[in-house]
Amino acid sequence: DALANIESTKTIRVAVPQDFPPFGSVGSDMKPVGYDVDMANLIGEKLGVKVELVPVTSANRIPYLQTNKVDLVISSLGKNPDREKVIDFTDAYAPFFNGVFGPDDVTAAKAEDLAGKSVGVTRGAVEDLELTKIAPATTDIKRYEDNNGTISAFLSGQVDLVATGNVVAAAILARNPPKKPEIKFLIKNSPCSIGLNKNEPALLEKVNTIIADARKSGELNAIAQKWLGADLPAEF
Amino acid sequence: MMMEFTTWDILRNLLLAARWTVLLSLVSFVGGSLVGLAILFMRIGKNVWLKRFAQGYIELFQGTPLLMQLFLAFFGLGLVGVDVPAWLAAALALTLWTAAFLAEIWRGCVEAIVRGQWEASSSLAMGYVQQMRYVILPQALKIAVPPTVGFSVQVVKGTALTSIIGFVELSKAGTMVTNATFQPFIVYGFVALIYFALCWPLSKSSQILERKLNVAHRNH
Amino acid sequence: MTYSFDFSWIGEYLPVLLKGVGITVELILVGAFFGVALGTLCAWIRALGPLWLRPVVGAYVEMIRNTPFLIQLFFIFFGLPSLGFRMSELQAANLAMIVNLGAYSCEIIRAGIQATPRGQFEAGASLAMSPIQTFWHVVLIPSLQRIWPALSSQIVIVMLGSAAVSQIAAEDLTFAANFIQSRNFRAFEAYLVSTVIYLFLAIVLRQLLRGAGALLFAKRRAAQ
Amino acid sequence: MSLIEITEVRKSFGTNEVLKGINIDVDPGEVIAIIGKSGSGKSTLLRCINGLETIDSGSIAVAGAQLLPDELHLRALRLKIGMIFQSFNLFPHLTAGKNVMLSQMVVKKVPTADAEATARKMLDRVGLAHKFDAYPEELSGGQQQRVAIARALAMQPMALLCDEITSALDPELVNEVLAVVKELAAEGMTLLMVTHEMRFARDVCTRVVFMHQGRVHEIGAPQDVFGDPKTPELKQFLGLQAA
Amino acid sequence: MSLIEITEVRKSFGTNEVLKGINIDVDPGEVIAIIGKSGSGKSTLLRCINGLETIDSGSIAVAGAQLLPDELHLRALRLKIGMIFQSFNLFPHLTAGKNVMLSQMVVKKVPTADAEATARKMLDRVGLAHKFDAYPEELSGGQQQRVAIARALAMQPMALLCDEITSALDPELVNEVLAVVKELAAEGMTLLMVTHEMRFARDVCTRVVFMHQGRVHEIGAPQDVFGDPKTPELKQFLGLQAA
Ligand SMILES: Nc1ncnc2c1ncn2[C@@H]1O[C@H](COP(=O)(O)OP(=O)(O)OP(=O)(O)O)[C@@H](O)[C@H]1O
Ligand SMILES: Nc1ncnc2c1ncn2[C@@H]1O[C@H](COP(=O)(O)OP(=O)(O)OP(=O)(O)O)[C@@H](O)[C@H]1O
Ligand SMILES: [Mg+2]
Ligand SMILES: [Mg+2]
Repeated sequence: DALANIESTKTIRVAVPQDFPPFGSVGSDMKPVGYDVDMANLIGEKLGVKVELVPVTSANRIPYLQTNKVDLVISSLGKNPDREKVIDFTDAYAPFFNGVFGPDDVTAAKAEDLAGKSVGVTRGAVEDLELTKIAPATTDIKRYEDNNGTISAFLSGQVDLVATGNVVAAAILARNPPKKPEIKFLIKNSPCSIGLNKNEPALLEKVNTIIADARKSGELNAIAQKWLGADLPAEF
Repeated sequence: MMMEFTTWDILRNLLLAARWTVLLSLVSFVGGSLVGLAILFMRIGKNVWLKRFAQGYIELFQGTPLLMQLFLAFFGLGLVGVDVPAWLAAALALTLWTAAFLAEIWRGCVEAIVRGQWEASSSLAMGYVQQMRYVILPQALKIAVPPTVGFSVQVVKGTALTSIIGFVELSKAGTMVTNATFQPFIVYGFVALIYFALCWPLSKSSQILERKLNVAHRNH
Repeated sequence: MTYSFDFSWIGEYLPVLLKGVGITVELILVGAFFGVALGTLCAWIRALGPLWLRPVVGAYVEMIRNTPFLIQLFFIFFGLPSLGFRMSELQAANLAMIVNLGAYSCEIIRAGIQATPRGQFEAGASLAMSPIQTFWHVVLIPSLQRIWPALSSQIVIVMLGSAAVSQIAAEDLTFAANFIQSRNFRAFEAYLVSTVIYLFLAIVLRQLLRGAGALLFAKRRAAQ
Repeated sequence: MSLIEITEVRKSFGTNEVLKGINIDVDPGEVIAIIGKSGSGKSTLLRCINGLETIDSGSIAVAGAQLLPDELHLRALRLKIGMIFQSFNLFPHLTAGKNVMLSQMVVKKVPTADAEATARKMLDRVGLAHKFDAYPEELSGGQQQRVAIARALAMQPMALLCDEITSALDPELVNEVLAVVKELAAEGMTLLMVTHEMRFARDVCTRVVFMHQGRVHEIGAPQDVFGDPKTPELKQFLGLQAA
Repeated sequence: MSLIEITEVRKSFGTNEVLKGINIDVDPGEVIAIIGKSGSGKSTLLRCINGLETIDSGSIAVAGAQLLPDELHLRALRLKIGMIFQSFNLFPHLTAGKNVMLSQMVVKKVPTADAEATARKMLDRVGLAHKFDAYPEELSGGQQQRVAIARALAMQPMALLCDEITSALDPELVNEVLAVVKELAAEGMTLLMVTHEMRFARDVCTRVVFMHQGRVHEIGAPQDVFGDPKTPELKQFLGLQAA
């Protein structure tokens, strides 16, 4: 039982991203920072245990969980039925404000307009799952390893458009690049969940309670404000 | 919310991470040499089963991506309940991988020793182990130095793949910093430079050793 | 802990896997052919070519051999467009592999050329062949024959290294594995399957290269 | 007019002056043997004539044309003069036939069919018509050397330079190569050969050049050189040879 | 009693039968020259005696003990019989002295000091005491071959097999090696040597074996074999050699 284990060792091990700002990246001291990191700390605090952050990539985050090297994966995971067969998901802990961005001269007001265009996206991220569902068949979705690949592909003109978080796009815009990622349309807001191993009802229940409490108390909203620059949406 | 990194921050973090690159390289090279020697003996020995094993081993480790080997060493072992720490898994996988290549390189060197040396030592009543120990290996090791040093460059670059099991070595640090700064050219430029600074001396010394050896040979 | 392996997804993702295998195979075939061609050209320059070009090629070889493939790939895919050379991820992957193998095979082939007995060059010259004709008709084939095993190994190494191209969204075998596990979180199964396929490809490639060598150098023995 | 005019040729390797002013004129159809001790500069002289070494001073002219050290002139020269080496230097990856065809096709752009016809003729001339498809490693040393001769002849040179072409052969095989050379001489080919086969030099050659320490020490008809050596060096050299 | 008894020995490489039933008995102190054309099986015979090749049928006995192809018997045999090769096969990474010391120390477990003393004695015997610390590449071919002899002698063998030990040497160096062998013969060492030095065979050997196509074609005292060859093959062989 993972929860008992956490309580007895007084530590919770959490997988967090370090290549996916604003959810997880590193500070100039190479320590992880971001929405997911704050979330992990919040959970640790509520559980009254020490938090051990394990930086992961999209390729190894689930194996970390499955081999019991971490207790939770807080890595802006989106749910889908296949994934739910392998791990359990908590309630949503973060909204995902993401959209399709592109330069001025490309018009794309809705998903159908992506037909025949190339769109860069980070492989396995929520926007990848969503975009794959809604984009027309002729859309050329290019899936890069991490956020940087996606952004670089856009900036170097390898793709017409990118699908990414709006904070990321804003940060890029702030640098005033030759190619400006301006919002075209928002992808359906698909919230992120925390992942944990199957058959851990106690832990699942506990984390869900913490999330619900944090929503009510406004702590979650504070994190959203800090990292996403916006309040949690109403349905949260 | 983007982190502010100065150029110095970037370089400093990369150099700090490069320590792991160096350490992992050293570990895998030393470990790989020892295991490689063992594989070499099986490969050139007389026992058919050991020979097959060594062949299969070499085929397996030279025929699959190092990335997958690392993945399976770390998570695969975890899956069967052996909880190895990341450094051990990295050292293990890199060692086994290095060993496969070194064993092959060295086999070539042993086979380069002319048959006359085997025959002369046979006719002096030496046994197989004695021939190896006193006649063949001393000569083979000498010609093995340049290609071995040359291969160490591959080991240094191979350590980059340990990021799959959570190592923040030079390449991984580069990706992490890039994802925080979105300045791929500066970051990867530095990464390339640091790799070059690590590898080039090795390549160069391998070339120089090779040249020396050839000269020595020609003087015969 | 008990983990139950589940390969039932293979049917659903078979097209992705097959496409991945196809692209990996295409990458290695194109990469090997043009890479060895580039390597041959560079080897000629370094061993026999114009003096002023030799350091240029030398710098290229040292640069490539002493930096990771992934970084080379990034510079080609993300960097070259800023100089006006835009290419698709597949073209970039191909180019990166050619450039990479070109540098390695240059050094290997050069060793083969330098092991050519001087008499072969002199025989060519005394038959009024130009140095280039002598190189092409007389020196090259036996040189390749001398270093064929080393070259074959390097080609297999480059094939396995091609996994990195998945990072620039080229949909090779590793991309397929990553894509699959990103959808269904079956990372072990996906990586296992791709590892086995890589092993299979490596074995087949080695055999093919051996066969090509036997065909190319049939009944002919390199001098020395 | 002389076919090959060698005038005051000098050649040094570093500080080692190997040719110290060589003068020889070779008329068309002459068969000249060059003899001398090891290191006396025989090979170097032949290699200079064929442009494999550049000379330091003096001049070499073939059929009236000066030997100049640029690529174009060299190739023109080598079309006129063939060379055969002690170590055969056949191309190991080509059959005997292809060895003979290659330079015709590559240098003279002769069509394949014609090159093949010539190759068959030349191989026939050296008694190896049946070895057209054999690879060098399948041939004995004597056969390989005869292929090398056929290969040089296929370029229809005005003269042939032969550098100890039988030295690498087992005694039984020497004669088959010398027989071919003898026939060439009889047909009027101009030949300049470094050789240790004194009997052959005496029987076949029109003139013999004795080189000593980078100089032409004696030169003359075989009967004079062998029968009445003037200098003590030649006497000693011939004495050594007889031993 | 014979020291080496070779009885009906046969050996094939694939389908090529190289030894077709060889019978030779060698008495202690005999010096036997094996002569014959290239490919007649001389080297193969020596290599079989020393166990470097396994025989297909027949038997070889040394000092009464059968040669059996297992590691233990082979090593025991090789303690009794030394072998010297055409290509010297010195260990290039060891000095002359260490070359001679190595097998004593490794095989016979002789202490270093004793091995060194023996090595010095043996090198002295072949006239190379002063080259104890020289590496093979610093020695001339003749000197290398003499070190090889010293190395074999240091194992105190009952007999020595020599396979064309002077063929790789320049003519001037042949004599210094043959002088050593002659001395060994005079001291009573049993010697089996493949050689092309007919004069040496005639002067030094007790018996001469002429091999032809895998058989002992003639065998006898040197004066008989050389002075009165019985078979046309031997006559031809000797005739060729004289040419
Ligand atoms: N490429 C070279 N570089 C330096 N010295 C050379 C070179 N080629 C020849 N020599 C020197 O020139 C001298 C003459 O050499 P050459 O080969 O012409 O002699 P040779 O008369 O042909 O002797 P041999 O009968 O042994 O073939 C020798 O002292 C040799 O060492
Ligand atoms: N390892 C081998 N494998 C196959 N054939 C061999 C081998 N060694 C020798 N032979 C063949 O055996 C025959 C006899 O060879 P061997 O070396 O005994 O002759 P030899 O009398 O010593 O000749 P030489 O005077 O040239 O040394 C030759 O036809 C040779 O090709
Ligand atoms: Mg010469
Ligand atoms: Mg022999």
